[in-house]
Amino acid sequence: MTMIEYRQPLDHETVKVPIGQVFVIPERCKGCSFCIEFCPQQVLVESPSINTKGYHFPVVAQGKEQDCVNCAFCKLVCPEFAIYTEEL
Amino acid sequence: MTMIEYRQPLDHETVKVPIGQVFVIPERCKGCSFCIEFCPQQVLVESPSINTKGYHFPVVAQGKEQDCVNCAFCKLVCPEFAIYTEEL
Amino acid sequence: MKQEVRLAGFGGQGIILAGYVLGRAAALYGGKEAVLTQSYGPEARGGACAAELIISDEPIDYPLVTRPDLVVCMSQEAFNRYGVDAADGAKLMVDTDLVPSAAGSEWLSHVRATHLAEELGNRMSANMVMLGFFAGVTGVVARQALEEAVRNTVKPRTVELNLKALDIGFEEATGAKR
Amino acid sequence: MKQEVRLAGFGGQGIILAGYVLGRAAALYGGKEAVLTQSYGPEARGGACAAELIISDEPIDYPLVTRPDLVVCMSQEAFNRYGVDAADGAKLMVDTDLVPSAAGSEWLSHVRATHLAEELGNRMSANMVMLGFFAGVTGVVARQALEEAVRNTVKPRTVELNLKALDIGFEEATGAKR
Amino acid sequence: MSSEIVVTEHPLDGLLRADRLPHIWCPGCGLGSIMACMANAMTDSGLPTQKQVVVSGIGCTGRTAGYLNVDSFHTTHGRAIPFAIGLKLANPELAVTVFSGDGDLFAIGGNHFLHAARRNVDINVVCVNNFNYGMTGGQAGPTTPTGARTTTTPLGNTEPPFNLPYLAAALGAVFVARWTNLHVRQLHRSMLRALAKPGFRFIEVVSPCPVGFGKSNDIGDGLDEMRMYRQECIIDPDVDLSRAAIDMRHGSPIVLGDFVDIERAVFRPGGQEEA
Amino acid sequence: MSSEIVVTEHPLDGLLRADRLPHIWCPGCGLGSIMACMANAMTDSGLPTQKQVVVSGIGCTGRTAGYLNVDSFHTTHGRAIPFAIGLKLANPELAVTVFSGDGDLFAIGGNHFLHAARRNVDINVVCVNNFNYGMTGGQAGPTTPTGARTTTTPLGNTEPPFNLPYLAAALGAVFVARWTNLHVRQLHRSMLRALAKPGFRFIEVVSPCPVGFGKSNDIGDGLDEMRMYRQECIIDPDVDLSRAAIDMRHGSPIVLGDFVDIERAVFRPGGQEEA
Amino acid sequence: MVTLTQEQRVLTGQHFMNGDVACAEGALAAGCTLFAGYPITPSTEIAERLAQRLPRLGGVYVQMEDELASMAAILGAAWGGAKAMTATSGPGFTLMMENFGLGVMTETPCVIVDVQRGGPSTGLPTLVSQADVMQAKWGSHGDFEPIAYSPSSPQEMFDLTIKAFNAAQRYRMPVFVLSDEIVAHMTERVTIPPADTIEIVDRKRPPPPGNGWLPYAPDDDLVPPMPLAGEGYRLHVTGLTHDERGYPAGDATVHDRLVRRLSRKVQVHTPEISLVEELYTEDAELVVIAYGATARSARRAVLAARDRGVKAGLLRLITIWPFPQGRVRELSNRVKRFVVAEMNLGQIVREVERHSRWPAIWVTHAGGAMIPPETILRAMMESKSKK
Amino acid sequence: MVTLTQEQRVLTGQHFMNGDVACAEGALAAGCTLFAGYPITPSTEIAERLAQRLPRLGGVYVQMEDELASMAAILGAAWGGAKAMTATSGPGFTLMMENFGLGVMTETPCVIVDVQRGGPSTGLPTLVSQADVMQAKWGSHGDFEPIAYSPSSPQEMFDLTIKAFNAAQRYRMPVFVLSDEIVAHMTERVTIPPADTIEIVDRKRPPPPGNGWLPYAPDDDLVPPMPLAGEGYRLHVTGLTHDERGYPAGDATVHDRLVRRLSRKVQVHTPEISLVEELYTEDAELVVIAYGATARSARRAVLAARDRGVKAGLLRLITIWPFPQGRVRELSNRVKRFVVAEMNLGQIVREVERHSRWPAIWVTHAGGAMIPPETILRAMMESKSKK
Ligand SMILES: Cc1ncc(C[n+]2csc(CCOP(=O)(O)OP(=O)(O)O)c2C)c(N)n1
Ligand SMILES: Cc1ncc(C[n+]2csc(CCOP(=O)(O)OP(=O)(O)O)c2C)c(N)n1
Ligand code: SF4
Ligand code: SF4
Ligand code: SF4
Ligand code: SF4
Repeated sequence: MTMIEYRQPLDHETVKVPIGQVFVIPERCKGCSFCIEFCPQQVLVESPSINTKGYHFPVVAQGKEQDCVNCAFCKLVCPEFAIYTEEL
Repeated sequence: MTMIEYRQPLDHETVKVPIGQVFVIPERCKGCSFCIEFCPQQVLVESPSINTKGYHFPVVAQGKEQDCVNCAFCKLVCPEFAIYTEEL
Repeated sequence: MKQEVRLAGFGGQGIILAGYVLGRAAALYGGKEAVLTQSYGPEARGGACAAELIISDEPIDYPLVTRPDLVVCMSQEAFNRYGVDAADGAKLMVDTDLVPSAAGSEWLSHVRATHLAEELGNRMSANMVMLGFFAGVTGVVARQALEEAVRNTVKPRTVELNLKALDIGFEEATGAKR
Repeated sequence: MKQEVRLAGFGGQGIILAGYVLGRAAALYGGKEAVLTQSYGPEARGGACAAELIISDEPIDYPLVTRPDLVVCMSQEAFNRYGVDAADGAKLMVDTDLVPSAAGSEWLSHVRATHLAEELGNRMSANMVMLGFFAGVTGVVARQALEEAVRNTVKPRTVELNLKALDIGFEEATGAKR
Repeated sequence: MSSEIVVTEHPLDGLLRADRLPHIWCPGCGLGSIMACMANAMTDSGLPTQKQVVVSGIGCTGRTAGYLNVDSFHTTHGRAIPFAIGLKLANPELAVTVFSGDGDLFAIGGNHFLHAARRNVDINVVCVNNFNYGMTGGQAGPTTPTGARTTTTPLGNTEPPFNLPYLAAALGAVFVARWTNLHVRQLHRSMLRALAKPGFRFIEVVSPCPVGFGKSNDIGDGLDEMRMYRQECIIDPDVDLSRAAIDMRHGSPIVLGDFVDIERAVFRPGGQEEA
Repeated sequence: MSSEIVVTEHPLDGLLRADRLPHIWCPGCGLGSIMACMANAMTDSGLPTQKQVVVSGIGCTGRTAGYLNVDSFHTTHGRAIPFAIGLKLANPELAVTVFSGDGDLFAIGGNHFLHAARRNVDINVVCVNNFNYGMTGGQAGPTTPTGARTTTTPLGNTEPPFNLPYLAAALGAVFVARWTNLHVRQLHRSMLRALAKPGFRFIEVVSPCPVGFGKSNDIGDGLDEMRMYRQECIIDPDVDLSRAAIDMRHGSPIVLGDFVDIERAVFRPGGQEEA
Repeated sequence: MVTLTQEQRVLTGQHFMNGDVACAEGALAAGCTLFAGYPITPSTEIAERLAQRLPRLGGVYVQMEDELASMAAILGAAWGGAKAMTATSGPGFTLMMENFGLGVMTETPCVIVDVQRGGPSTGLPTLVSQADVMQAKWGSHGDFEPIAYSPSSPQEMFDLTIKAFNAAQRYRMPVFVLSDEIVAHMTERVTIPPADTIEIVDRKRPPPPGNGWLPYAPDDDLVPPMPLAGEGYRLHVTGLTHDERGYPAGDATVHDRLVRRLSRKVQVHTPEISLVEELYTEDAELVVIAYGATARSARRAVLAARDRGVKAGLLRLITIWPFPQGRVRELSNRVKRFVVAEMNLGQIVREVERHSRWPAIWVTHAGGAMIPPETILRAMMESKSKK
Repeated sequence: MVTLTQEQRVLTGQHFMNGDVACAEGALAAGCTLFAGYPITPSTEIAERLAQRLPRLGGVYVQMEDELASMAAILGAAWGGAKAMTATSGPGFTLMMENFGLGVMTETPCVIVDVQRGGPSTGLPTLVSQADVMQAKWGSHGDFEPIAYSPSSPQEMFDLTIKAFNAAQRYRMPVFVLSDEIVAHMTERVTIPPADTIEIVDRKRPPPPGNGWLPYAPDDDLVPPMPLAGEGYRLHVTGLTHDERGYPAGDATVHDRLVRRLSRKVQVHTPEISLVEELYTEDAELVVIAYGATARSARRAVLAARDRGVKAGLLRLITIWPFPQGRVRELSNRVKRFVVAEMNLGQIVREVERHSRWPAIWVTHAGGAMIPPETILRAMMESKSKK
């Protein structure tokens, strides 16, 4: 099994990691779930509602509001430029 | 320096080698001298006369009438299909 | 008698297959002339998609649908685009659950094709439910012709499922709002 | 006044260069119009080769030589092929040593161009010997024009040699059999 | 600190022709991810945006030129490389990236790749390998793995595919890498390295085409194919490249890495002396 | 026993279109020697002459098809390989040899070589490398050694040439060799080996073009270039092919040999089951 | 030599098929044994169909690396004994032109299907045009006289593909089927007749090898019989100008004779090759000339004009090349006006004008959509009123 | 951006040069900075000359792997700011046609020289023809309106190459020089004027980036100004049908508008572009129309006919495309007959016939040798006597 690389300090288990804010552009999303599946912190879930095209875009899961480490993986992997994060 | 390969018995110094007869088609010759230069026995020389195109074709050198070993190198190297040998 | 039909939805719903079955039914088993055209092009990928048919008793020259008489919408997007055809006098049929904005409209025919297909155990059969419904409502082709077309079109192991879905659609048509 | 010239020999003799110098002399320094054409094609490789010129006081339309007035042969093959031009009234010049079959013929001009070039120390100058001879015999272009053309055509370090060869040819022409 | 914030603009929009979004690519297609990496790398490279040029051929991947908001050229099928060479030779200040599909670059365009790599022309080539011709509907191409089904190999492909990194390396490319659209972080870094080097640079990016290759081979959607990458890929920059061909029959791994990073005299046109 | 006997026919005349001799090739050109080896190999191969086919592209080498008295096809520039593939697939009984120039096969025709080798199509390819485009008068091509002068590289070629045996081997050719027109004995044997094998076979034959490459590079006539081969060539079948590029600048040797002889599944068209 | 199993080769019966698939079935019905191609919209379904069908019949489907290779491969295949075919569209058609020329020069039978889409360049890859019509006549360097069929329906995609194979064999040359995106992608009823009722033409075969037979010496019909590789003829086949032995001959006279014969072998057979369909031309004063998909609009327009009392007629070109100049000349003596409708900026209308006595009415559109019947009708009515 | 040193760029003075070399010098005089090509007889000397000259001037000579690449490279180069050129002959010309189409669609200025030789296919590689004339108009899929110059002498190879560069810049398109083997290989006096007397046209430049300027919005002359890569315009250039922003638009209306404009931008400028030379046409009853090398034979024939008391004239086409239809129409109202002489089986004669009121006399030959003046004269005299 391959290593997908996330940007993490080597000692990320002990050191405080940056906290990220997730931004979403729902209308751009085509519901591929890449961001949801591959978020290292499993921060994202499908929205209950759909966008006008009928896709479930990503939202931050309940209880995970503090879990985004701003690794920006979702920003890179999203094929639709529909999600990104910023350091808080 | 490379090895050009001639067909010779490994023990050709001691064993009787086949003796070849040289055949020439003078009108085909364009005088490149490949056969003359690379004949392993140095059997050939330029003819004194020229063919209609003005080229000196190969002839067997005086005193070399018995030296052709029928290796057929001249037959393969002649670009003009102007020379070959046969075993006597 | 000539009728122009437009089946619209999105990629993956089997819209083109439904159009093909309808055309085949008309042309090979229904004693009619039929021509099927469809949207092509990269812009159509995964997005809107439509099958268009002309079904006629006479040979068909110009093959493109210009003013559809019968329109089926299996997505909101399709309805947004083709709902206006009704203004031109077209009869509209929609999959109720997929076209929320048409909910409750009296001037068109509703069927919960996808829902019924799910009940049948295969969401992918919604196209056949819709086709049965369409045929039942419009009578454009005979039921047997459609069944024959299904039998000769889909993979053998899915024939039964598809015929069942067709049935369900026809049954719905009996009680459908006109 | 219009003259058609054919220079013929084999590849490597500098026939084309001679033709070029002649044409250039006429067109740039001799106050004439001139056009040069030549044989191309794989069949010409290493074999027969010809430069053909039209030199005229008037603008030249059709550029190809059809009935040469002046023919130079620098090989037996060329002579075999173009000797017949004489029948059409062409004046012929041959390199004596290269055209054995023409030896002793009174009706053409002989010059031992290659031999003279060898005496000069460079066999490759036979073309210029021949050109000098040709110009001396025919007067088609002025000597100065030819010299000017040589100076502006060949590599600087070979100018002298080529001019010398030209000279020798001119001198030969004075005593040449007509 | 909070749940997601809904917005309408994306930080990369400046490098995109945002007015053309959504792009035409299918849901689950990997092309968008790879373009995102490219856009990030272009931004992060420090090269002036004005001097960065993207050239594409024809295909789904070829549409990239139409979405990146730099001078971009969408040429003919297979000819992106020679077009890019013309651009670069006419204006050596330009940083030229060819971004195109495996079919475009290696089926119809193979010869230009061959010669550009041999010459070590100063261009950067990103090739998205989705194992088939996506744009025309999923036919086999020269990267289709042996045994795979496509619309033109209904009984399974009988041909062996190119081993692209090996080929590029054998031809003398100065930078050679392979990643997937799942390995976006590494890909982004690999692109940065490529952008920073002179000479002929080559990055293969394996990517799902769910409506073509995925569908024909029962892989499922794009997400499923990416799960497969997670399963099957290994990172080994030191692999013997002759063994890095992609063969899906035997469950052999897809080897990833930045494989080659060498220096070699960059092409300058015939007769021009080095500056 | 005697001096030479003057005759008017040659034992190979049956395999030649003798009515077309002399051929158009220049005095000192190596093409005739190589064709002689080919004619000998075809005769000695034991393959029925009637089933042997030669396909050439355009160039001096390409004229070979016109001199060999077998079914022979002189196609368009660069397209000998795909034409040959069509022939072979339509009639698998034919033994098809492509005989063409380095420019034909690797400049304009490079892509077809690439794909035919990858697929392991069952054809035999003989490429005469004279380091330039002979037919058009000695321009540089993709095999012209770095530094060499030609009519289009008056200041010396700035490009590195292809290393043909390495390329062929990297693409999976099952038989790969390099000889010169001086090594006629080995070449003849190499051709025999190639003719006896199925799959994609490749022989590069280095050969003088005295009026083109020879003249521009002050090598002299054909004989002089062959003397150079005698001087500069070494036979090393086990050489690391990545180091077998021909580089005339550094007096490095030209490595010769039968380099590759392997087995690999031969191409059968898509979907056809193995017989 | 590759041959096909007969079972399932001809799918006798009625089908609801699109034009591309019908074309593929027509090829099989004509005896096509080898397809070499490269995918391109909107012709790809031809390749896909044959990729499914040919291997199962023992034939060869081979996908080449590009269109240059595809065209070269079918020429090679033809000499290996195959009935060979390729299919493409605009950009690929352009790339095939060089080896098409080799096919002309070497008299190699094969079939090239071009499904026209919007050009120039990549243009409109998924949308219709008819703008490659002149290219079929002039797209390769040098002079030649092509044969090109123009189907108006899936049924004709089937029928005319068979005719194209037969013409290729009969006249020994590459033959075009010039289709368009509309006809290729529309689905209609296609009737496939029993195999034994389908006329199949095979190439003329030469006498057995060895009697001084000249491979490029034409018979009275100007077509030489065709030997195959591997039969012992020791052929030489070259794209260079060649004499009757097939040997290169760098000579103006040989060249002129050869190139003229290659054109004349089509010209003299124009009466057999040329196909048109006429509607109401007997008494027409206004004749619409159209072909391919546009002919379907034209038909509707003509019928509508008749409804309006206009003496309109339709001349539908089924073969575009050789252009049916005789018929156009005849009609031009009788009718008052030609209206030429085509999805390009005016191509066949130029031929019409050359062979008629007055300028024609041009109804043109660069492509992307069919010309609606109304547009043609309007042009007809306007020309009437101007009269 | 690559620029040339001015010293030695224009070899002002008198020269004795062949047509190919004169063409190369014309290119340099016109400001050519980049040549990309692939050798082919009989155009190779153009490449060879530029391989010698360009690098020494700081320009770029690049030999590509084939003609496909050569054509693509000069398009790229043009967007990089080069005045770019390639040169080829028949088979290579055919291979360039696909990317020529891209040049048309993207409005990319560049020059393509085709030195015509005998075709089809490899034909007669070293001998003359004029059989690519229609190919220049129809050789790429889709509709377009080319510009093609036809030189009759080395001097014109120089002069018209300059004009071709200028037209390419002015109308933003690939422009052809259609030469032939005779003119390319014959050596004559060529006069090169002082650099500052040579008119050089540069492409129209757009306003600075950033003000919503639309890269494919044409000016009144139907030609859009041309930005370059690297200037900050963030251009998108595509061979797909595109709108005025340059963005793909898969739409029939956009397509028709675009393709028509691309043709019309040439058509409306035909008066400026079109060049003919006339001899004795004022009172001629019989006019010979010819171009390129054949015009030299025609001139001789016309002079000979005048000697015989025939009121003959010559219309020499210096631009073949756009075809000077206006002038032909005018003449056709006055003269009794056109004799069209060309080294092909009848190409431009078809255009002549379309624009004149009666069939022309065809004097044709497939190529390999010039048409002798006598042949043209005979045709003239016969047409007189038949009259
Ligand atoms: C000359 C030519 N031939 C064929 C095509 C059709 N065509 C368009 S894209 C494509 C292949 C695309 O495959 P790839 O390059 O792998 O890109 P993808 O769509 O998979 O991203 C083909 C064959 C074309 N446009 N031009
Ligand atoms: C499409 C095309 N482009 C260019 C040419 C011109 N041409 C003929 S042979 C040749 C190259 C020959 O070189 P090579 O293949 O090395 O063979 P050689 O003559 O050296 O034996 C070229 C460029 C052509 N015939 N066709
Ligand atoms: S990766 Fe992008 S397109 Fe995919 S689900 Fe997430 S936001 Fe939507
Ligand atoms: S090798 Fe042949 S051509 Fe050369 S000199 Fe000997 S006989 Fe003559
Ligand atoms: S067809 Fe394949 S490659 Fe193309 S956009 Fe869709 S998923 Fe992506
Ligand atoms: S040009 Fe060169 S390759 Fe051609 S025949 Fe002459 S020596 Fe041989």
